[in-house]
Amino acid sequence: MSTATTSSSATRVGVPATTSSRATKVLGWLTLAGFAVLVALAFAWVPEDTRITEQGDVVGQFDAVRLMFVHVPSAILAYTGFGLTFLASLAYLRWRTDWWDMMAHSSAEIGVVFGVLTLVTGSIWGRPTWQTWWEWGDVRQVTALVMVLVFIGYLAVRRIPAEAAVKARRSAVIALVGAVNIVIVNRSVDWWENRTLHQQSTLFARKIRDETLFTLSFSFAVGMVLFAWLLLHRFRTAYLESQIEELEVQEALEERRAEADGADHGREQP
Amino acid sequence: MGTAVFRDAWLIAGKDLRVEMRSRVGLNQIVPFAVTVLVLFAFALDTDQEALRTYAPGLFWVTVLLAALLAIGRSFAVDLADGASDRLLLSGIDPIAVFGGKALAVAVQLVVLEVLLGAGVVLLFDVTVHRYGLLVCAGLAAAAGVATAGTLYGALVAGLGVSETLLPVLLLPVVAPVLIGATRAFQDAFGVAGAEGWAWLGLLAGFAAIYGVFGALSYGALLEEA
Amino acid sequence: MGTAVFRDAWLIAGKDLRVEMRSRVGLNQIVPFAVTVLVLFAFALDTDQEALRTYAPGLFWVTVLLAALLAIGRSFAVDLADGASDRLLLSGIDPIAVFGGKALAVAVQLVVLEVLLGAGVVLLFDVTVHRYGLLVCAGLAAAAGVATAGTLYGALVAGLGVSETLLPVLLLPVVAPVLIGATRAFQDAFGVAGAEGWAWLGLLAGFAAIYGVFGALSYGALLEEA
Amino acid sequence: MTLLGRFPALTGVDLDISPGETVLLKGPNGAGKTTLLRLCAGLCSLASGQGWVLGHDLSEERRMVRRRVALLGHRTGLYDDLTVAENVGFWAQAAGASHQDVDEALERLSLAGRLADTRVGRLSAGQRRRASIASLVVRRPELWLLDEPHAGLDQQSRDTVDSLVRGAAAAGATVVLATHELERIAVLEPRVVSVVGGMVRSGGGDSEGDAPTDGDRRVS
Amino acid sequence: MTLLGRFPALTGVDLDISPGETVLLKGPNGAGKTTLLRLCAGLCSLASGQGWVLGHDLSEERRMVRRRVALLGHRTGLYDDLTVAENVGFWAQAAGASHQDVDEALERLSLAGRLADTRVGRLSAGQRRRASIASLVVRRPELWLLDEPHAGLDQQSRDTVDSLVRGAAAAGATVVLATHELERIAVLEPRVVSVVGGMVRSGGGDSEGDAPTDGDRRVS
Ligand code: HEM
Ligand SMILES: Nc1ncnc2c1ncn2[C@@H]1O[C@H](COP(=O)(O)OP(=O)(O)OP(=O)(O)O)[C@@H](O)[C@H]1O
Ligand SMILES: Nc1ncnc2c1ncn2[C@@H]1O[C@H](COP(=O)(O)OP(=O)(O)OP(=O)(O)O)[C@@H](O)[C@H]1O
Ligand SMILES: [Mg+2]
Ligand SMILES: [Mg+2]
Repeated sequence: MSTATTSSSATRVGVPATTSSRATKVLGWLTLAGFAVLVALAFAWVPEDTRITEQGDVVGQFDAVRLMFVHVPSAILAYTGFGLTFLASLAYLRWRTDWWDMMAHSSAEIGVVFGVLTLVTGSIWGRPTWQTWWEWGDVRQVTALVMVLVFIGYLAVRRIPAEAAVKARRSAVIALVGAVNIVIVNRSVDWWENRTLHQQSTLFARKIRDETLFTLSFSFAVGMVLFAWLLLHRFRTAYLESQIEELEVQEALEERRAEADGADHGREQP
Repeated sequence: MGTAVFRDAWLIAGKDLRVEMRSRVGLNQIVPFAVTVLVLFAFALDTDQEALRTYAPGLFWVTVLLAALLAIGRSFAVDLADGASDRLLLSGIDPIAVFGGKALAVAVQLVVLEVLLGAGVVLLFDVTVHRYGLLVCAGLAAAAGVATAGTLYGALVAGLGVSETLLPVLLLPVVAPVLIGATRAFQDAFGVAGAEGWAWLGLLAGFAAIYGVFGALSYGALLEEA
Repeated sequence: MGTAVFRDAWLIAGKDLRVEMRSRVGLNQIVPFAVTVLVLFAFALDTDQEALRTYAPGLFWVTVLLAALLAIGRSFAVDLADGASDRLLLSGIDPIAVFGGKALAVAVQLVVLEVLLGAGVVLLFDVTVHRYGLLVCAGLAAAAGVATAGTLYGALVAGLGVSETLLPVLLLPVVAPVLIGATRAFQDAFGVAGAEGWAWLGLLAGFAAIYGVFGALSYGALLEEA
Repeated sequence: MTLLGRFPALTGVDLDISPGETVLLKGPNGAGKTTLLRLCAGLCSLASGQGWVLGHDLSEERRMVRRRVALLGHRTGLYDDLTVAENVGFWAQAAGASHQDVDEALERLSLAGRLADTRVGRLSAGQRRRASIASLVVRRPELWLLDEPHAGLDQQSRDTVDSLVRGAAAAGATVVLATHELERIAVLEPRVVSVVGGMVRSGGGDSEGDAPTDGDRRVS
Repeated sequence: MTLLGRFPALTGVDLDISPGETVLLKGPNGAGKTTLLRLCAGLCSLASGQGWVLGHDLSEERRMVRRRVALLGHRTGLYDDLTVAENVGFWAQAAGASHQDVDEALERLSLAGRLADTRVGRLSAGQRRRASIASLVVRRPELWLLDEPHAGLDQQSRDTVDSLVRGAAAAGATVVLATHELERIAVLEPRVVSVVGGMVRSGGGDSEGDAPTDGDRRVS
């Protein structure tokens, strides 16, 4: 993580050079433990997906169904990240504090990571089940891709070396528009029922087995802990970065003041 | 404020269009660019006449979007070139008027482009128009949608130093609904697929309305530099 | 003159690439732009998976060309922004070196783009690669062709005030052979059509060679402004 | 403090400008004169500290400031493809000025006749700068912010600028002006303020400048 | 005659510059000073008439002229995204100069230290202009063409430019310089040439300028 690169300059000036704290350690271990349990549940407890048709053929997704426990929580976490970005951007536009700006930035980055993970796991899953890595006819896949692209664009704006306030304000507006995608992606399967291979809301319609449902719910819980853990770290990284920036500004300020004094004493002003 | 906003929007639109008329970028370059892109598509699709006819609406709109990127980029580049954008900020003109004026100028250019390019598509791709009303309405609504969203995003990236390349990245995903809606509406109008043209037109109009309102409201905040 | 030309070409290419690295336009914007265009095509082609697979090579190359326009435009915009182009004229650097250096820098950017975008096409359009050698050679030859022709035309329009829109009009028809050749070569490499890939590769290499030589020879005359 | 990127362009400002006053900013390159002028115009923001211009808080009411000032910056704010008359006319209309104002301004800056119908992109450096000044004159602002107004101008135009500044001051407008050509401006007997390394010091002998007499015209 | 578009920017030129001479071009805005300097640099062409610079025919051998001159124009010729040191370094390498030349030039224009590592896009107007001068100094040209070299510079940098011109002249280089700040340059005792409405007249008392003594240094 970027903590490593920032630590040297941070310690130099006495800011805690780490993004971890007791809370993050607890969250970290919880994530690890939860993940271990999840793997166990997913592979040992949840049966593979098979159904026997009336003709007696065995159909289903077999082992591939276990991808669900990564794919679905990733999607939810991507929503969470972008949703949080939306809220934080609104808050930024209202109160104009760096805190909200950093929150928006941090959660968008995490959102993109999980968005990409959703796309990747979806593709991998699609290979055995739909016989294709990518299906343009599937609205959810496509809208999910658009959503991720919008936020990649958002991050591109954030990376431009421009005045902090300008950048914060402009990216906040982009996030407001971009967050509309969450709704579109979520509702896409229902709006365009006939244009999708993708699962519609199976989860709460109780169309799946109890073991699967439990494991899936468990994976959500693990995902949320993971999200909180990442967000804490990412936010603190952003905070440390801003501190370093602040210190750089202070340093530059001193240099600049020295420039002023030097000119006063040294140089003859006409 | 009422009439002053309209007067100022008109002033801005007039200025933008006049600059475009003088530099003749639109007529001399964006249109040929668009036609060339269409021809490239014909090559890329392996000059399969049947495929071309089927995909004509989609290719038409992709081309319009790409040309729109150029028009929007120029609209802001002209202001930024020598600090006129700063002066607009200092002019006391209501940001809503600036937004409206710039969007109007872009929309006018897009409509002209659509007409010329539409003629090109009809000739090159050998399509026949079945429903003129739908065609015209969809063309206008899509132009309005692209112009409003484009002006909003143009302002978002203006002055960030790398706007000519940043604009496409941000704008294209956002106007994807326009692309889809307009393509479907045109498919219906051309009779190449039985899409529900008027329903898609509704989408286009809604898009333009939403971005018009959102753009007008947020433009002030955007322009409030630094 | 021998080594001096190479040294100077290297100097120019290094400068151009360094400016690009600093502004990060390539990585942060042109690549996402290209990916977005690919997605747009998918929409435009009505999300017909079979058609997409067939047309993947063509769409890939159309996208590369559009992204190349941005890269070339920027390469010259950077020089023109504050009169560095005049100073290049006065520097005494052999025009051949300027041409070579700028073309090299563009080619490097294009190759990076092709690699990233190629990965995108393979994944998104679900194609499989049959002949890697052909793919790599065609990619390199096409990049060289687009870069040489692009640099020549970039210089042609540079400083005419409206280059960002003029360049596409002039360049796209010229590089149509690259589009066709590279598309066919890729179709062969992807196994979607039985084109004679290596023959088309010959076309690409020939194109690059011709424009390389022609560009190098005529660049001096082009630069000799006014 | 005003940051440009991460650079503290202005570090400490203690300036107090009474209405109708003519203030001369002097200081070496990079001192922060341009930034200070942009700050006064409401185009830069204060990262810390506070300031008022024409009675408006620079942190809160920048929009109010903006419409009352005219800023002649390093860039001219003109459209290359429009003629001088069109450019000046556009900015005049934007400010609600009349056609007659436009003609007067063009006359004043010796831009009437052939030059008025020349595209700005084809002007020489000095002519262009004059056109920029003309497009500001039509605004009749309350606060003039002039960044090196003489740069690139010939002798006659320099005199025009001087008389313009004198006229504005006589009409009660406030003028803040940054220049390296101090001699030139001496005849106007301005209050001299020096900017060095981002620090602004009221100098030039009138020490009463240090005691803010009029709270709402203070920039800090 | 030199046309810019369809505008005859230079209509009649009769100028004769001996090597090592310092020539001051003066004249109102739009007279054609910039165009004349660009013509001497080989960046404009002669529609009619003929001219020689440093022994080269301006109609035929502009390429030969170009590599022997350094032109400081209204634009700076620098890359915004590169630092001052990188910019000066690039132009130095292009001219075959050494690292040491770069350091010297930066030192000379007070650009060493923090400023050397600042991107040019972030400089103030005067700093930028100084960087531009530094990138020309490394070339050690035979003919200096300076278009308003003092514009935007502070007092110290103006002195630097003056000493630079003096140094170049002393080293045998030719200097042609256009400026509106005539007083500034008076100490250098240049030959004054006035340009008005595209006509160039050798003035300033030395009437021998009218009789071309040295055919191959004539610009017409
Ligand atoms: C790249 C391809 C894919 C993408 C981008 C994608 C995207 C998504 C997204 C965004 C969600 C969250 C939906 C919501 O609740 O709003 C989701 C849920 C889900 N996906 Fe995918 N998916 C892909 C492929 C697949 C495949 C191949 C399968 C299995 C055959 C699959 C099965 C599911 C299931 C079962 C859910 C939970 C459904 C629900 O209850 O809403 N997905 N997917
Ligand atoms: N965009 C920017 N980013 C970072 N620093 C900047 C930027 N613009 C200017 N600076 C720095 O801010 C300082 C003040 O610049 P400013 O333009 O206000 O100076 P100035 O007094 O007007 O100088 P000059 O007389 O050269 O015009 C300079 O040191 C400059 O390097
Ligand atoms: N691109 C152009 N097209 C047409 N006319 C031009 C162009 N550039 C300059 N001119 C005209 O040529 C004339 C000479 O311009 P030039 O820039 O040489 O003047 P100058 O003496 O340098 O003036 P200044 O002191 O203002 O810099 C001016 O009248 C100007 O209007
Ligand atoms: Mg300044
Ligand atoms: Mg000039």
